[in-house]
Amino acid sequence: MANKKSIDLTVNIGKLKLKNPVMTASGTFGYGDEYAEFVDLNKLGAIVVKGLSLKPKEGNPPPRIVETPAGMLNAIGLQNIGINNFIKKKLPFLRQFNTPVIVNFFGDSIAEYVRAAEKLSAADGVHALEMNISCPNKQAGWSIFGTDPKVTYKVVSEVRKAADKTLIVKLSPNVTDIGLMAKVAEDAGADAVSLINTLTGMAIDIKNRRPRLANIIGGLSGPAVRPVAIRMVWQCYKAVQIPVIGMGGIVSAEDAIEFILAGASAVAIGTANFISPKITEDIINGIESYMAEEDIKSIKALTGAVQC
Amino acid sequence: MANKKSIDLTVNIGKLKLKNPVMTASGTFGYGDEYAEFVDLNKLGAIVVKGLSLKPKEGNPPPRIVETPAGMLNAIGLQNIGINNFIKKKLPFLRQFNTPVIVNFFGDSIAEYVRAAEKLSAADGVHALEMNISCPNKQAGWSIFGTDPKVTYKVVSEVRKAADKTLIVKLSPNVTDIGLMAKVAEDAGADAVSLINTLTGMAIDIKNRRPRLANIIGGLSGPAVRPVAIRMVWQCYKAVQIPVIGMGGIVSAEDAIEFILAGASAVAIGTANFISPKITEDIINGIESYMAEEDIKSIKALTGAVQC
Amino acid sequence: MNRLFQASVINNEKLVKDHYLLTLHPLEKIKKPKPGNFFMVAVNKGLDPLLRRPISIHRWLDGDFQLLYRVAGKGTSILSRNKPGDILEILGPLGRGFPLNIKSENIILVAGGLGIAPIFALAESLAGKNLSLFYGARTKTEVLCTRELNTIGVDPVISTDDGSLGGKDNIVNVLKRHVTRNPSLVTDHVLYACGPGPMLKALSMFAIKYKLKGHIALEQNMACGLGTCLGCVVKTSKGYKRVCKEGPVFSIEEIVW
Amino acid sequence: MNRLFQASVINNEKLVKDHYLLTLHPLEKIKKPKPGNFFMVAVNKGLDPLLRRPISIHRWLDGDFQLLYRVAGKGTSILSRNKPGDILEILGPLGRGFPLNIKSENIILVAGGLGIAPIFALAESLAGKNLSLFYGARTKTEVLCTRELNTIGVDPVISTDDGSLGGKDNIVNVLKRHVTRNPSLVTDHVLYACGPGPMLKALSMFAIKYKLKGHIALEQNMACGLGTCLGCVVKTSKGYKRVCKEGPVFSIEEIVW
Ligand SMILES: Cc1cc2nc3c(=O)[nH]c(=O)nc-3n(C[C@H](O)[C@H](O)[C@H](O)COP(=O)(O)OP(=O)(O)OC[C@H]3O[C@@H](n4cnc5c(N)ncnc54)[C@H](O)[C@@H]3O)c2cc1C
Ligand SMILES: Cc1cc2nc3c(=O)[nH]c(=O)nc-3n(C[C@H](O)[C@H](O)[C@H](O)COP(=O)(O)OP(=O)(O)OC[C@H]3O[C@@H](n4cnc5c(N)ncnc54)[C@H](O)[C@@H]3O)c2cc1C
Ligand SMILES: Cc1cc2nc3c(=O)[nH]c(=O)nc-3n(C[C@H](O)[C@H](O)[C@H](O)COP(=O)(O)O)c2cc1C
Ligand SMILES: Cc1cc2nc3c(=O)[nH]c(=O)nc-3n(C[C@H](O)[C@H](O)[C@H](O)COP(=O)(O)O)c2cc1C
Ligand code: FES
Ligand code: FES
Repeated sequence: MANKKSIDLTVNIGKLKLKNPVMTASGTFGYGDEYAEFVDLNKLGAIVVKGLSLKPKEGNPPPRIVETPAGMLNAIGLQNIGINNFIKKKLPFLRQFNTPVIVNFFGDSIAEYVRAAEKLSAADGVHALEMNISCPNKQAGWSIFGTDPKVTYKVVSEVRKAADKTLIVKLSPNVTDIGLMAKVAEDAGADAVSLINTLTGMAIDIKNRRPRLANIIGGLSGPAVRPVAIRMVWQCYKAVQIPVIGMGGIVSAEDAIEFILAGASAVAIGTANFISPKITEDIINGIESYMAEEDIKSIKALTGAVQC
Repeated sequence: MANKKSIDLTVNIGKLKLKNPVMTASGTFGYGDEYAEFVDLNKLGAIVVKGLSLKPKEGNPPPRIVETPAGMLNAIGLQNIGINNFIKKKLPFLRQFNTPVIVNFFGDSIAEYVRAAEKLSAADGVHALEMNISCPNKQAGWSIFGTDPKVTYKVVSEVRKAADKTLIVKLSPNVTDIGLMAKVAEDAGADAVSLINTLTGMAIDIKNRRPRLANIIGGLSGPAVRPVAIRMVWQCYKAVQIPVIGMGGIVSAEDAIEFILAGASAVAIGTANFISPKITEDIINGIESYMAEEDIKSIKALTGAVQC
Repeated sequence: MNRLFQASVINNEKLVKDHYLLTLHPLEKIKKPKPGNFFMVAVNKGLDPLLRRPISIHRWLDGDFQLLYRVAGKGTSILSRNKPGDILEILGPLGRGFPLNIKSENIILVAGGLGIAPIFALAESLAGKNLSLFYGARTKTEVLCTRELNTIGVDPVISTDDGSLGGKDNIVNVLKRHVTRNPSLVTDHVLYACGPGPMLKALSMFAIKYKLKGHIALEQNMACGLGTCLGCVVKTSKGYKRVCKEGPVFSIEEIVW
Repeated sequence: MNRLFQASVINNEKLVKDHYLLTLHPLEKIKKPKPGNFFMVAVNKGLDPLLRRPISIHRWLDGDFQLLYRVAGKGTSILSRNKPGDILEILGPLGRGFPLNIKSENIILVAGGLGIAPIFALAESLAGKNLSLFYGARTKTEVLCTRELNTIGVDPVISTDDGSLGGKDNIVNVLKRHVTRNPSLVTDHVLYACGPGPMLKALSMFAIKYKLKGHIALEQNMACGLGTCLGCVVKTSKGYKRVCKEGPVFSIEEIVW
């Protein structure tokens, strides 16, 4: 059994060096402040904040969430305080910790993506950008930035030019060939890809015969989606050279290790934060214990180590 | 409250008239015989048998199944006794019941699909065909019949020419645009589409660092996938004029009604048969009770009745 | 004082069909909840149901506390099977409670169904003031806590949907009739209410008409309970606000129905 | 006689850490199981875990019956929390049991760990014949049923992985040594075994070498238990066979390891 002290949990994502592979998933950890009471934010690999846009967004009408078997649907509608407010009101708090802050962002058009990336690149205390491409592209007649490879290539390469910080592209799982989408992001200059974002789903209340979400459809997350997420991480790991950040239904250290074995260099914890607000720290400790027991010196050795 | 006697549960799928909308999902009800002990087969809307090919198939090595949160992965590998053996050994038993028998089938090439459809069209006691297009297409370099619209159009239209019986095309959910795939099937001559087949997934044993399935990847089914299935049924209902048969995670009458409201004319029960072998009958009774309580005369009135 | 704590079940008493009173003993010191605060209770360790269930503080017993709940579905049904000695993992107290620091001595309380759970806590905190409680329920047996209310000197006006106790009417109409007959009932009064959405809406319309100030406790589907998922919003005159964080108690005039 | 039935828990006794003996009373008449048959037990009504758990018949008590199980994960852990009076929904008996109608009077039984569960049932059915039981376990405390075995006149040769009872060796090696010293031990003998895969494999190699005929009970992940999902196959000389239907008992020579 390895001495816990000698275990190397660090991982590299682009120019970032994380002290361990456990990050928070965007939209499930707010802007970090609410969780400081439950988790030592200094212990986290990285904090990924709620998706931001240039202007504040109101989001969708309620109901916005509904529970499903071993999962949940959400249709928050990307409600956020806007990049400027984030920089002014939330970033100072986050700068106190020596944990990288990764800002998830999105736009309605390529121009908006680029402007957002520029602003965030200039902001002190933002360590990396994660671009959420699961948004409708208003210009191209509501095709989705994340499902049409040509549009994906274009928006990622434009953002790449505008952003000198580490750029992570967050992939939508609602596609036929996820490996292709990862390759497109890599070719367009991404430093890493992260996945999965939510699977599109729907639920209907049979009493009033209406959708359970005001927005009709929403995004499925939680343990229910884990097998799909693991499969996609494995496919992306084989398709690209850049690091893959895995997420989708992680609720334990064992789940996190499953993603790492499938090919993830780092993992993100989403819905599980709602189950237990201190779960991220528990998972970090659990990974360390697993490595001690299995006598693994460096977490990097586990990435993609599944034997097929 | 409506009198149960006056409730009309019949639905039409192509030339078929079913006495109620509840069918079995292929691969989860064997060839019907094992369940006769638990369910009155005469009560079912239709029996859909395990997927058949021209020649018997051995299937994948074990382990072939693994449980996941509110779901399961399977990689049976389409093991089956072959169409000839089915006609000789299993069909005589099924002919005793006045319940339509729908044969699920597949091939490795378009020619095989067509030959299989011809054979089944000629078989007395086979009432409809369900073609499973979630199989790799060996000719076109392992693209999948069910994910490339052009290939889908070609294989469905060829089968259509060869089959005069009601033809159902079973769609794969592992695509970017399920509505498009349904439309392609309709244009190629399908009488109905059924969905969803399983979502591709994977699970890894972190102790031995191997995939939990010998086949590495498998198909996810069960309640976990239901929100995705409901969304896809709703999308297909809007995309095509032909009936949609909905399935994916139904374990109760409430779930079945959710699918019908989303746009399904009929539903199929899969993984739930493993939870309880008499669940199909329970679900039929439950639908009837719901209709009596809600004073709905005909189940047809519920199809697509969700108010968005 | 951690807001994520374990508590052992002292008692999980079935009061009447589907209605339970759960008495809990926290295994560590917790923050004293205010009336209107709630807890997110993990009903089991598995993944079905996945999320915690929000339940209001019903009664604070000097460190121990009580929740009053109705079996509404899967989660509360599992909760109802807890036995003395079982351990629950709980997050809370959460949210913004009813404002207690008010000048008015005359308080109207309105509770619909399980809305009595937090309203009782509030009544206990405001004991000493002039409290008029209007309490509606579906049927006689579901009128709860009447003995405890009497103990703190509150004698509720009751109505039931089936007329088995009190008038056969909804409680908002009852209040309206009282006020129509005697408008001074509402001058210099403050209103507090909790109950089903339609009741709160009707009550709010009424209160606005009579320029009656007050606060209502709302419900919404919740995931985190901490303000991070943005799942539990309601529409207010200042945009969407989170029931778990800015609420569950809102002033009557700010809600956009 | 329905093979889908409810049974009430008479007792769910913890024998030793993680090992339980569950005594059940079917609420309707069920088919009498044969040694080697199994039941698919629904451990709860929720969706997590989703599937039933296969457990072998351990003992038939004139209508009531017993299951002997080890807490291996989530499902068996939930099962272990059942109390007298709780109701379980069960499917079975299922599968093909051990062939009992055999000419030989000399039987070698081999049990590894929880393999004793069905092997005990078998020993009880074959009582009267000349039974030699080789029984391996991880440690002394996990050697179960010794009193009951003595009652039916079986005096097992025991070995444990840690040497805390019997020899410190795996039980197949123990059997091998017995036979090497005294080859007549296996002439005209029939072998029956149940236990972990690696043990059964080693035992099968040995049996084939010594031309010892016999049967082994296998395990495999299962979904339906009825032969329909084709999930539980093992490789045999005649292709894949289903553990739940053609098995769980197979003749030693047909399995392809
Ligand atoms: C701040 C707050 C305080 C509450 N206090 C109490 C209380 O003191 N006592 C009490 O009995 N109940 C209270 N509730 C309601 C309680 O949370 C729900 O009844 C419970 O979550 C239902 O869970 P379930 O699994 O039993 O039912 P489910 O199967 O989840 O649902 C059953 C029905 O309840 C509805 N429902 C589900 N979750 C919620 C929710 N979070 N809020 C409202 N409706 C929901 C569903 O839409 C469905 O119609 C409170 C809710 C909130 C938001
Ligand atoms: C025909 C048959 C008879 C059995 N009889 C008994 C018995 O009498 N007593 C007893 O204690 N156990 C018996 N088992 C094994 C028992 O079914 C498993 O231990 C149980 O299903 C584990 O469920 P779990 O949820 O507790 O563990 P899980 O969390 O599901 O799994 C824990 C571990 O057990 C393995 N496992 C899961 N399911 C099975 C399975 N179906 N078969 C084998 N391994 C599995 C998993 O891969 C994992 O390594 C039998 C299995 C079969 C197939
Ligand atoms: C309530 C909620 C809000 C989310 N908001 C965002 C977001 O703003 N940007 C984004 O890229 N992903 C968002 N996600 C997706 C998560 O970051 C994550 O990709 C997904 O939930 C899968 O992980 P999980 O199963 O661990 O939750 C959100 C998810 C949830 C549940
Ligand atoms: C064990 C198993 C075997 C299956 N075999 C087939 C098959 O042969 N052909 C087919 O079209 N679908 C097959 N399916 C898919 C089901 O018919 C169904 O589409 C899917 O499982 C979703 O429904 P469910 O969640 O109710 O199981 C199989 C599913 C399972 C679980
Ligand atoms: S429940 Fe998550 S913000 Fe309120
Ligand atoms: S468990 Fe389904 S065939 Fe054996």
